[in-house]
Amino acid sequence: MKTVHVQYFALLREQRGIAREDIATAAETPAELYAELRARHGFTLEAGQLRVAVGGEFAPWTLPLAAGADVVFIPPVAGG
Amino acid sequence: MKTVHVQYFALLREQRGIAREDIATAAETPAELYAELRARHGFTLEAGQLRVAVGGEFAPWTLPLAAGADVVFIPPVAGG
Amino acid sequence: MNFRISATPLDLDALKRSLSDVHAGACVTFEGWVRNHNEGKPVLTLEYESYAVLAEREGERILAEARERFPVTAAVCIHRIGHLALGDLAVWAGVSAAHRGAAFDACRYLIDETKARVPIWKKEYYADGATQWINCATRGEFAGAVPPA
Amino acid sequence: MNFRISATPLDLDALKRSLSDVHAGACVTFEGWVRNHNEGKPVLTLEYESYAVLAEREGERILAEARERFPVTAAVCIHRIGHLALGDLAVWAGVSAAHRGAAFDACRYLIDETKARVPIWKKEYYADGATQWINCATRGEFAGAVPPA
Repeated sequence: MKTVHVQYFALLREQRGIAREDIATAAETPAELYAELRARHGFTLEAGQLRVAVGGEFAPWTLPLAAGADVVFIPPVAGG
Repeated sequence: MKTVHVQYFALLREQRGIAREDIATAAETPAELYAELRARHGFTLEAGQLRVAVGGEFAPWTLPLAAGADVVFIPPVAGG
Repeated sequence: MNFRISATPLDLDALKRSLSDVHAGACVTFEGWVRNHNEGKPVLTLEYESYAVLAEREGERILAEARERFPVTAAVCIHRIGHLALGDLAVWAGVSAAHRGAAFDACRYLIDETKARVPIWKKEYYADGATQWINCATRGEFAGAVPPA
Repeated sequence: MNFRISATPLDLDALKRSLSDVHAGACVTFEGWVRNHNEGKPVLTLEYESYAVLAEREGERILAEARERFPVTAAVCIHRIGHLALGDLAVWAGVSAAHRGAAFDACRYLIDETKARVPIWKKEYYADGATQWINCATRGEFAGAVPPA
Protein backbone atom coordinates (compact mmCIF):
# COMPACT_ATOMS: atom_id res chain seq x y z
CA MET A 1 0.00 0.00 0.00
CA LYS A 2 1.07 3.56 -0.77
CA THR A 3 -0.55 6.95 -0.53
CA VAL A 4 -1.26 9.09 -3.62
CA HIS A 5 -2.79 12.56 -3.88
CA VAL A 6 -5.84 12.81 -6.13
CA GLN A 7 -7.45 16.03 -7.39
CA TYR A 8 -10.93 16.05 -8.90
CA PHE A 9 -12.35 18.49 -11.40
CA ALA A 10 -15.73 19.21 -12.94
CA LEU A 11 -18.09 16.23 -13.01
CA LEU A 12 -15.71 14.02 -11.02
CA ARG A 13 -15.40 16.70 -8.32
CA GLU A 14 -19.16 16.98 -8.05
CA GLN A 15 -19.68 13.22 -7.95
CA ARG A 16 -16.96 12.82 -5.32
CA GLY A 17 -18.15 15.85 -3.36
CA ILE A 18 -14.62 17.05 -2.65
CA ALA A 19 -11.84 18.56 -4.76
CA ARG A 20 -8.91 16.51 -3.45
CA GLU A 21 -8.08 13.58 -1.21
CA ASP A 22 -5.21 11.33 -0.21
CA ILE A 23 -5.79 7.71 -1.13
CA ALA A 24 -4.09 4.68 0.38
CA THR A 25 -4.06 2.18 -2.44
CA ALA A 26 -2.45 -0.95 -3.80
CA ALA A 27 -3.09 0.23 -7.38
CA GLU A 28 0.04 0.00 -9.49
CA THR A 29 -1.16 2.22 -12.35
CA PRO A 30 -3.58 5.11 -12.90
CA ALA A 31 -5.85 2.63 -14.69
CA GLU A 32 -6.08 0.44 -11.58
CA LEU A 33 -6.53 3.50 -9.38
CA TYR A 34 -9.42 4.84 -11.46
CA ALA A 35 -11.13 1.43 -11.46
CA GLU A 36 -10.86 1.36 -7.67
CA LEU A 37 -12.15 4.92 -7.21
CA ARG A 38 -14.94 4.46 -9.73
CA ALA A 39 -16.19 1.38 -7.91
CA ARG A 40 -16.00 3.20 -4.57
CA HIS A 41 -17.60 6.51 -5.62
CA GLY A 42 -19.86 5.55 -8.49
CA PHE A 43 -18.26 7.82 -11.08
CA THR A 44 -20.35 7.71 -14.24
CA LEU A 45 -17.46 8.45 -16.58
CA GLU A 46 -15.73 5.42 -18.03
CA ALA A 47 -11.95 5.40 -18.09
CA GLY A 48 -12.08 5.50 -21.89
CA GLN A 49 -13.61 8.98 -21.67
CA LEU A 50 -10.78 10.28 -19.52
CA ARG A 51 -7.16 11.15 -19.73
CA VAL A 52 -4.90 11.05 -16.73
CA ALA A 53 -2.19 13.41 -15.53
CA VAL A 54 0.53 12.50 -13.05
CA GLY A 55 2.72 15.21 -11.54
CA GLY A 56 1.04 17.90 -13.63
CA GLU A 57 1.65 16.23 -17.00
CA PHE A 58 -0.40 13.92 -19.19
CA ALA A 59 0.67 10.35 -18.51
CA PRO A 60 -0.02 6.89 -19.87
CA TRP A 61 -2.63 4.87 -18.01
CA THR A 62 0.00 2.19 -17.50
CA LEU A 63 2.57 4.44 -15.80
CA PRO A 64 3.83 2.82 -12.58
CA LEU A 65 2.30 4.78 -9.71
CA ALA A 66 4.86 5.99 -7.20
CA ALA A 67 4.08 6.75 -3.57
CA GLY A 68 3.20 10.41 -3.18
CA ALA A 69 2.20 10.87 -6.82
CA ASP A 70 -0.21 13.68 -7.72
CA VAL A 71 -2.90 12.16 -9.89
CA VAL A 72 -5.65 13.95 -11.82
CA PHE A 73 -8.28 12.22 -13.93
CA ILE A 74 -9.33 14.50 -16.74
CA PRO A 75 -12.94 14.41 -17.92
CA PRO A 76 -13.77 15.31 -21.54
CA VAL A 77 -12.64 18.89 -21.98
CA ALA A 78 -14.91 21.66 -23.22
CA GLY A 79 -13.05 24.93 -23.44
CA GLY A 80 -14.11 27.70 -25.78
CA MET B 1 -19.35 64.63 -80.26
CA LYS B 2 -20.64 64.47 -76.71
CA THR B 3 -19.33 65.49 -73.34
CA VAL B 4 -18.61 62.93 -70.60
CA HIS B 5 -17.35 63.47 -67.06
CA VAL B 6 -14.20 61.56 -66.16
CA GLN B 7 -12.76 61.09 -62.66
CA TYR B 8 -9.22 59.90 -62.12
CA PHE B 9 -7.85 58.04 -59.12
CA ALA B 10 -4.44 56.94 -57.91
CA LEU B 11 -1.84 56.46 -60.65
CA LEU B 12 -4.17 57.80 -63.35
CA ARG B 13 -4.86 60.94 -61.30
CA GLU B 14 -1.17 61.55 -60.82
CA GLN B 15 -0.34 60.96 -64.48
CA ARG B 16 -3.18 63.24 -65.59
CA GLY B 17 -2.39 65.84 -62.93
CA ILE B 18 -6.04 66.49 -62.13
CA ALA B 19 -8.79 64.49 -60.43
CA ARG B 20 -11.60 65.15 -62.90
CA GLU B 21 -12.35 66.70 -66.22
CA ASP B 22 -15.08 67.00 -68.82
CA ILE B 23 -14.14 65.46 -72.16
CA ALA B 24 -15.67 66.22 -75.53
CA THR B 25 -15.33 62.96 -77.41
CA ALA B 26 -16.56 60.89 -80.29
CA ALA B 27 -15.81 57.68 -78.36
CA GLU B 28 -18.77 55.31 -78.39
CA THR B 29 -17.58 53.04 -75.58
CA PRO B 30 -15.36 53.28 -72.47
CA ALA B 31 -12.79 51.22 -74.40
CA GLU B 32 -12.59 53.85 -77.15
CA LEU B 33 -12.53 56.63 -74.57
CA TYR B 34 -9.63 55.10 -72.67
CA ALA B 35 -7.66 54.55 -75.87
CA GLU B 36 -8.17 58.21 -76.70
CA LEU B 37 -7.19 59.46 -73.24
CA ARG B 38 -4.23 57.14 -72.98
CA ALA B 39 -2.85 58.42 -76.28
CA ARG B 40 -3.42 62.02 -75.18
CA HIS B 41 -2.04 61.77 -71.62
CA GLY B 42 0.48 58.96 -71.87
CA PHE B 43 -1.12 56.75 -69.22
CA THR B 44 1.17 53.80 -68.55
CA LEU B 45 -1.63 51.44 -67.59
CA GLU B 46 -3.00 49.29 -70.36
CA ALA B 47 -6.76 48.93 -70.63
CA GLY B 48 -6.38 45.25 -69.77
CA GLN B 49 -5.16 46.24 -66.31
CA LEU B 50 -8.22 48.39 -65.65
CA ARG B 51 -11.89 48.06 -65.00
CA VAL B 52 -14.30 50.80 -65.86
CA ALA B 53 -17.28 52.21 -63.95
CA VAL B 54 -20.06 54.25 -65.53
CA GLY B 55 -22.56 56.06 -63.33
CA GLY B 56 -20.97 54.69 -60.17
CA GLU B 57 -21.22 51.02 -61.17
CA PHE B 58 -18.86 48.60 -62.85
CA ALA B 59 -19.68 48.49 -66.54
CA PRO B 60 -18.61 46.51 -69.61
CA TRP B 61 -15.95 48.15 -71.77
CA THR B 62 -18.40 47.93 -74.68
CA LEU B 63 -21.24 49.82 -72.98
CA PRO B 64 -22.57 52.55 -75.30
CA LEU B 65 -21.39 55.87 -73.83
CA ALA B 66 -24.21 58.36 -73.33
CA ALA B 67 -23.72 62.12 -73.26
CA GLY B 68 -23.17 63.28 -69.70
CA ALA B 69 -21.98 59.88 -68.47
CA ASP B 70 -19.77 59.74 -65.38
CA VAL B 71 -16.83 57.53 -66.24
CA VAL B 72 -14.12 56.21 -63.94
CA PHE B 73 -11.22 54.03 -65.03
CA ILE B 74 -10.17 51.81 -62.17
CA PRO B 75 -6.50 50.91 -61.80
CA PRO B 76 -5.53 47.62 -60.15
CA VAL B 77 -6.91 47.78 -56.63
CA ALA B 78 -4.79 47.28 -53.53
CA GLY B 79 -6.91 47.52 -50.43
CA GLY B 80 -5.92 45.86 -47.21
CA MET C 1 -24.00 50.69 -43.85
CA ASN C 2 -21.83 47.82 -42.76
CA PHE C 3 -19.07 48.51 -45.29
CA ARG C 4 -17.55 51.93 -45.03
CA ILE C 5 -14.64 53.97 -46.28
CA SER C 6 -13.34 56.12 -43.44
CA ALA C 7 -11.06 59.16 -43.59
CA THR C 8 -10.66 59.10 -39.80
CA PRO C 9 -9.31 56.52 -37.31
CA LEU C 10 -11.71 53.71 -36.42
CA ASP C 11 -13.45 53.24 -33.09
CA LEU C 12 -12.75 49.56 -32.54
CA ASP C 13 -14.85 49.27 -29.39
CA ALA C 14 -17.91 50.59 -31.19
CA LEU C 15 -17.26 48.33 -34.17
CA LYS C 16 -16.92 45.30 -31.90
CA ARG C 17 -20.12 46.21 -30.05
CA SER C 18 -21.95 46.34 -33.37
CA LEU C 19 -21.26 42.60 -33.73
CA SER C 20 -22.68 41.67 -30.31
CA ASP C 21 -25.62 39.30 -30.27
CA VAL C 22 -26.78 36.78 -27.68
CA HIS C 23 -27.08 34.22 -30.47
CA ALA C 24 -23.40 34.59 -31.34
CA GLY C 25 -20.83 32.31 -29.75
CA ALA C 26 -17.90 33.29 -31.94
CA CYS C 27 -16.39 36.54 -33.14
CA VAL C 28 -13.47 36.72 -35.56
CA THR C 29 -11.83 40.00 -36.48
CA PHE C 30 -9.15 40.83 -39.01
CA GLU C 31 -6.99 43.92 -38.79
CA GLY C 32 -4.68 45.04 -41.56
CA TRP C 33 -1.76 47.01 -40.14
CA VAL C 34 0.75 49.18 -41.96
CA ARG C 35 3.95 47.20 -41.76
CA ASN C 36 7.50 48.36 -42.21
CA HIS C 37 8.30 46.39 -45.34
CA ASN C 38 6.73 45.11 -48.54
CA GLU C 39 8.46 42.63 -50.80
CA GLY C 40 11.75 43.39 -49.15
CA LYS C 41 11.56 47.19 -49.38
CA PRO C 42 11.45 49.31 -46.19
CA VAL C 43 8.15 51.22 -46.08
CA LEU C 44 7.94 54.54 -44.22
CA THR C 45 4.32 55.52 -44.73
CA LEU C 46 1.28 54.74 -46.86
CA GLU C 47 -1.49 56.54 -48.64
CA TYR C 48 -4.86 54.96 -49.39
CA GLU C 49 -7.29 56.44 -51.88
CA SER C 50 -10.73 55.17 -52.82
CA TYR C 51 -13.56 55.70 -55.24
CA ALA C 52 -15.82 55.72 -52.24
CA VAL C 53 -19.26 55.50 -53.80
CA LEU C 54 -18.38 52.37 -55.76
CA ALA C 55 -16.20 50.99 -52.96
CA GLU C 56 -19.12 51.06 -50.55
CA ARG C 57 -21.47 49.51 -53.10
CA GLU C 58 -19.05 46.72 -53.91
CA GLY C 59 -18.28 46.27 -50.22
CA GLU C 60 -21.97 45.86 -49.39
CA ARG C 61 -22.20 43.20 -52.11
CA ILE C 62 -19.29 41.36 -50.52
CA LEU C 63 -21.00 41.48 -47.13
CA ALA C 64 -24.22 40.18 -48.67
CA GLU C 65 -22.32 37.32 -50.32
CA ALA C 66 -20.68 36.44 -46.99
CA ARG C 67 -24.06 36.37 -45.27
CA GLU C 68 -25.41 34.11 -48.01
CA ARG C 69 -22.49 31.69 -47.95
CA PHE C 70 -21.92 31.43 -44.22
CA PRO C 71 -24.36 31.35 -41.28
CA VAL C 72 -23.22 34.57 -39.64
CA THR C 73 -24.93 36.86 -37.14
CA ALA C 74 -23.30 40.13 -38.16
CA ALA C 75 -20.53 41.26 -40.51
CA VAL C 76 -18.81 44.62 -40.81
CA CYS C 77 -15.84 45.92 -42.80
CA ILE C 78 -14.25 49.37 -42.68
CA HIS C 79 -11.30 50.59 -44.74
CA ARG C 80 -9.24 53.67 -43.98
CA ILE C 81 -8.19 56.22 -46.58
CA GLY C 82 -5.57 58.96 -46.30
CA HIS C 83 -2.01 58.96 -45.01
CA LEU C 84 -1.18 56.21 -42.54
CA ALA C 85 1.92 55.58 -40.47
CA LEU C 86 3.63 52.33 -39.46
CA GLY C 87 1.41 50.31 -37.16
CA ASP C 88 -1.75 52.18 -38.13
CA LEU C 89 -4.91 50.24 -38.80
CA ALA C 90 -5.71 50.20 -42.53
CA VAL C 91 -8.69 47.84 -42.58
CA TRP C 92 -10.91 46.13 -40.02
CA ALA C 93 -13.25 43.23 -40.76
CA GLY C 94 -15.35 41.58 -38.07
CA VAL C 95 -17.85 38.73 -38.11
CA SER C 96 -19.94 37.16 -35.37
CA ALA C 97 -21.67 33.80 -35.74
CA ALA C 98 -23.15 31.02 -33.66
CA HIS C 99 -20.11 28.84 -34.42
CA ARG C 100 -16.46 29.58 -35.05
CA GLY C 101 -16.12 27.89 -38.43
CA ALA C 102 -18.54 30.31 -40.09
CA ALA C 103 -16.96 33.28 -38.32
CA PHE C 104 -13.46 32.40 -39.53
CA ASP C 105 -14.57 31.58 -43.07
CA ALA C 106 -16.74 34.66 -43.47
CA CYS C 107 -14.08 37.01 -42.08
CA ARG C 108 -11.51 35.55 -44.45
CA TYR C 109 -13.96 35.93 -47.33
CA LEU C 110 -14.55 39.59 -46.47
CA ILE C 111 -10.92 40.56 -46.48
CA ASP C 112 -9.96 38.44 -49.49
CA GLU C 113 -12.77 39.87 -51.62
CA THR C 114 -12.23 43.40 -50.36
CA LYS C 115 -8.60 43.26 -51.39
CA ALA C 116 -9.46 41.78 -54.78
CA ARG C 117 -12.49 43.82 -55.80
CA VAL C 118 -13.03 47.06 -53.91
CA PRO C 119 -11.71 50.23 -55.61
CA ILE C 120 -9.10 51.20 -53.05
CA TRP C 121 -5.52 52.04 -54.00
CA LYS C 122 -2.38 52.00 -51.95
CA LYS C 123 0.71 54.11 -52.50
CA GLU C 124 3.81 53.15 -50.60
CA TYR C 125 6.52 55.63 -49.63
CA TYR C 126 9.91 53.97 -49.26
CA ALA C 127 12.96 54.81 -47.20
CA ASP C 128 14.94 55.58 -50.35
CA GLY C 129 12.49 58.32 -51.39
CA ALA C 130 10.73 56.27 -54.05
CA THR C 131 6.97 55.73 -54.13
CA GLN C 132 4.79 53.14 -55.79
CA TRP C 133 1.12 52.55 -56.46
CA ILE C 134 0.86 48.89 -55.50
CA ASN C 135 -0.21 46.44 -58.22
CA CYS C 136 0.02 49.06 -60.97
CA ALA C 137 3.40 47.89 -62.23
CA THR C 138 2.07 44.44 -63.08
CA ARG C 139 -0.86 43.18 -65.12
CA GLY C 140 -3.65 40.85 -64.24
CA GLU C 141 -4.11 41.77 -60.59
CA PHE C 142 -7.83 42.09 -61.12
CA ALA C 143 -10.18 39.29 -60.25
CA GLY C 144 -12.73 39.55 -63.02
CA ALA C 145 -11.02 42.20 -65.11
CA VAL C 146 -12.27 41.99 -68.67
CA PRO C 147 -10.01 43.38 -71.36
CA PRO C 148 -11.71 45.82 -73.71
CA ALA C 149 -13.20 44.29 -76.85
CA MET D 1 3.26 33.33 -20.53
CA ASN D 2 1.27 33.69 -23.70
CA PHE D 3 -1.34 31.12 -22.71
CA ARG D 4 -3.15 31.91 -19.50
CA ILE D 5 -6.13 30.83 -17.46
CA SER D 6 -7.78 33.92 -16.00
CA ALA D 7 -10.27 34.19 -13.16
CA THR D 8 -10.92 37.85 -13.99
CA PRO D 9 -12.21 39.67 -17.09
CA LEU D 10 -9.68 40.20 -19.85
CA ASP D 11 -8.13 43.52 -20.84
CA LEU D 12 -8.57 43.28 -24.59
CA ASP D 13 -6.67 46.49 -25.35
CA ALA D 14 -3.62 45.22 -23.50
CA LEU D 15 -3.89 41.82 -25.17
CA LYS D 16 -4.12 43.43 -28.59
CA ARG D 17 -1.14 45.66 -27.85
CA SER D 18 0.89 42.59 -26.94
CA LEU D 19 0.54 41.49 -30.59
CA SER D 20 1.78 44.75 -32.07
CA ASP D 21 4.90 44.61 -34.19
CA VAL D 22 6.09 46.74 -37.07
CA HIS D 23 6.77 43.55 -39.03
CA ALA D 24 3.13 42.47 -38.74
CA GLY D 25 0.67 43.39 -41.47
CA ALA D 26 -2.19 41.20 -40.26
CA CYS D 27 -3.86 40.52 -36.94
CA VAL D 28 -6.62 37.95 -36.49
CA THR D 29 -8.46 37.54 -33.22
CA PHE D 30 -11.02 35.01 -32.09
CA GLU D 31 -13.43 35.63 -29.24
CA GLY D 32 -15.64 32.95 -27.77
CA TRP D 33 -18.80 34.50 -26.30
CA VAL D 34 -21.35 32.91 -23.99
CA ARG D 35 -24.38 32.45 -26.18
CA ASN D 36 -27.98 31.96 -25.19
CA HIS D 37 -28.42 28.47 -26.57
CA ASN D 38 -26.56 25.22 -27.08
CA GLU D 39 -27.91 22.38 -29.15
CA GLY D 40 -31.38 23.88 -28.97
CA LYS D 41 -31.46 24.39 -25.20
CA PRO D 42 -31.72 27.92 -23.75
CA VAL D 43 -28.61 28.66 -21.68
CA LEU D 44 -28.77 31.14 -18.78
CA THR D 45 -25.22 31.11 -17.49
CA LEU D 46 -22.00 29.12 -17.64
CA GLU D 47 -19.26 27.96 -15.36
CA TYR D 48 -15.74 27.20 -16.52
CA GLU D 49 -13.27 25.24 -14.43
CA SER D 50 -9.68 24.36 -15.25
CA TYR D 51 -6.76 22.31 -14.08
CA ALA D 52 -4.71 25.44 -14.51
CA VAL D 53 -1.16 24.13 -14.18
CA LEU D 54 -1.65 21.56 -16.92
CA ALA D 55 -3.91 23.86 -18.96
CA GLU D 56 -1.17 26.47 -19.17
CA ARG D 57 1.47 23.88 -20.03
CA GLU D 58 -0.66 22.34 -22.77
CA GLY D 59 -1.63 25.82 -23.97
CA GLU D 60 2.02 26.85 -24.30
CA ARG D 61 2.64 23.69 -26.34
CA ILE D 62 -0.22 24.66 -28.66
CA LEU D 63 1.25 28.15 -29.09
CA ALA D 64 4.66 26.65 -29.85
CA GLU D 65 3.09 24.34 -32.44
CA ALA D 66 1.31 27.29 -34.05
CA ARG D 67 4.57 29.23 -34.25
CA GLU D 68 6.27 26.23 -35.83
CA ARG D 69 3.55 25.59 -38.39
CA PHE D 70 2.75 29.15 -39.43
CA PRO D 71 5.00 32.21 -39.93
CA VAL D 72 3.51 34.32 -37.16
CA THR D 73 4.87 37.34 -35.31
CA ALA D 74 3.04 36.83 -32.01
CA ALA D 75 0.36 34.53 -30.64
CA VAL D 76 -1.60 34.73 -27.40
CA CYS D 77 -4.53 32.80 -25.94
CA ILE D 78 -6.38 33.45 -22.68
CA HIS D 79 -9.28 31.43 -21.28
CA ARG D 80 -11.63 32.58 -18.54
CA ILE D 81 -12.72 30.44 -15.61
CA GLY D 82 -15.55 31.03 -13.16
CA HIS D 83 -19.18 32.01 -13.67
CA LEU D 84 -19.96 33.84 -16.88
CA ALA D 85 -23.13 35.51 -18.11
CA LEU D 86 -24.62 35.73 -21.60
CA GLY D 87 -22.41 37.77 -23.88
CA ASP D 88 -19.35 37.43 -21.65
CA LEU D 89 -16.01 36.68 -23.20
CA ALA D 90 -14.95 33.09 -22.46
CA VAL D 91 -11.80 32.81 -24.55
CA TRP D 92 -9.62 35.16 -26.58
CA ALA D 93 -7.03 34.08 -29.12
CA GLY D 94 -4.98 36.55 -31.13
CA VAL D 95 -2.27 36.19 -33.74
CA SER D 96 -0.24 38.73 -35.67
CA ALA D 97 1.77 37.87 -38.78
CA ALA D 98 3.32 39.51 -41.80
CA HIS D 99 0.52 38.10 -43.98
CA ARG D 100 -3.11 37.33 -43.39
CA GLY D 101 -3.10 33.68 -44.40
CA ALA D 102 -0.79 32.71 -41.56
CA ALA D 103 -2.70 34.88 -39.10
CA PHE D 104 -6.03 33.24 -39.95
CA ASP D 105 -4.64 29.72 -39.99
CA ALA D 106 -2.70 30.08 -36.76
CA CYS D 107 -5.62 31.66 -34.91
CA ARG D 108 -7.90 28.86 -36.03
CA TYR D 109 -5.30 26.33 -34.95
CA LEU D 110 -5.06 27.91 -31.49
CA ILE D 111 -8.74 27.80 -30.78
CA ASP D 112 -9.33 24.37 -32.32
CA GLU D 113 -6.52 22.78 -30.32
CA THR D 114 -7.42 24.65 -27.15
CA LYS D 115 -10.95 23.30 -27.31
CA ALA D 116 -9.75 19.78 -28.05
CA ARG D 117 -6.82 19.41 -25.66
CA VAL D 118 -6.68 21.92 -22.83
CA PRO D 119 -8.12 20.76 -19.49
CA ILE D 120 -10.98 23.24 -19.21
CA TRP D 121 -14.51 22.19 -18.43
CA LYS D 122 -17.80 23.93 -19.06
CA LYS D 123 -21.00 23.53 -17.09
CA GLU D 124 -24.13 24.96 -18.62
CA TYR D 125 -27.10 26.16 -16.55
CA TYR D 126 -30.36 25.91 -18.46
CA ALA D 127 -33.60 27.85 -18.24
CA ASP D 128 -35.41 24.74 -17.00
CA GLY D 129 -33.11 24.46 -13.95
CA ALA D 130 -31.02 21.60 -15.33
CA THR D 131 -27.25 21.72 -15.59
CA GLN D 132 -24.76 19.78 -17.65
CA TRP D 133 -21.01 19.33 -17.87
CA ILE D 134 -20.52 19.59 -21.61
CA ASN D 135 -19.09 16.52 -23.40
CA CYS D 136 -19.35 14.33 -20.30
CA ALA D 137 -22.53 12.57 -21.40
CA THR D 138 -20.89 11.17 -24.52
CA ARG D 139 -17.74 9.15 -25.14
CA GLY D 140 -14.85 9.80 -27.40
CA GLU D 141 -14.74 13.56 -27.20
CA PHE D 142 -11.02 13.45 -26.58
CA ALA D 143 -8.53 13.95 -29.32
CA GLY D 144 -5.80 11.56 -28.33
CA ALA D 145 -7.57 9.83 -25.46
CA VAL D 146 -6.04 6.43 -24.90
CA PRO D 147 -8.22 3.85 -23.19
CA PRO D 148 -6.57 2.18 -20.23
CA ALA D 149 -4.77 -1.03 -21.06
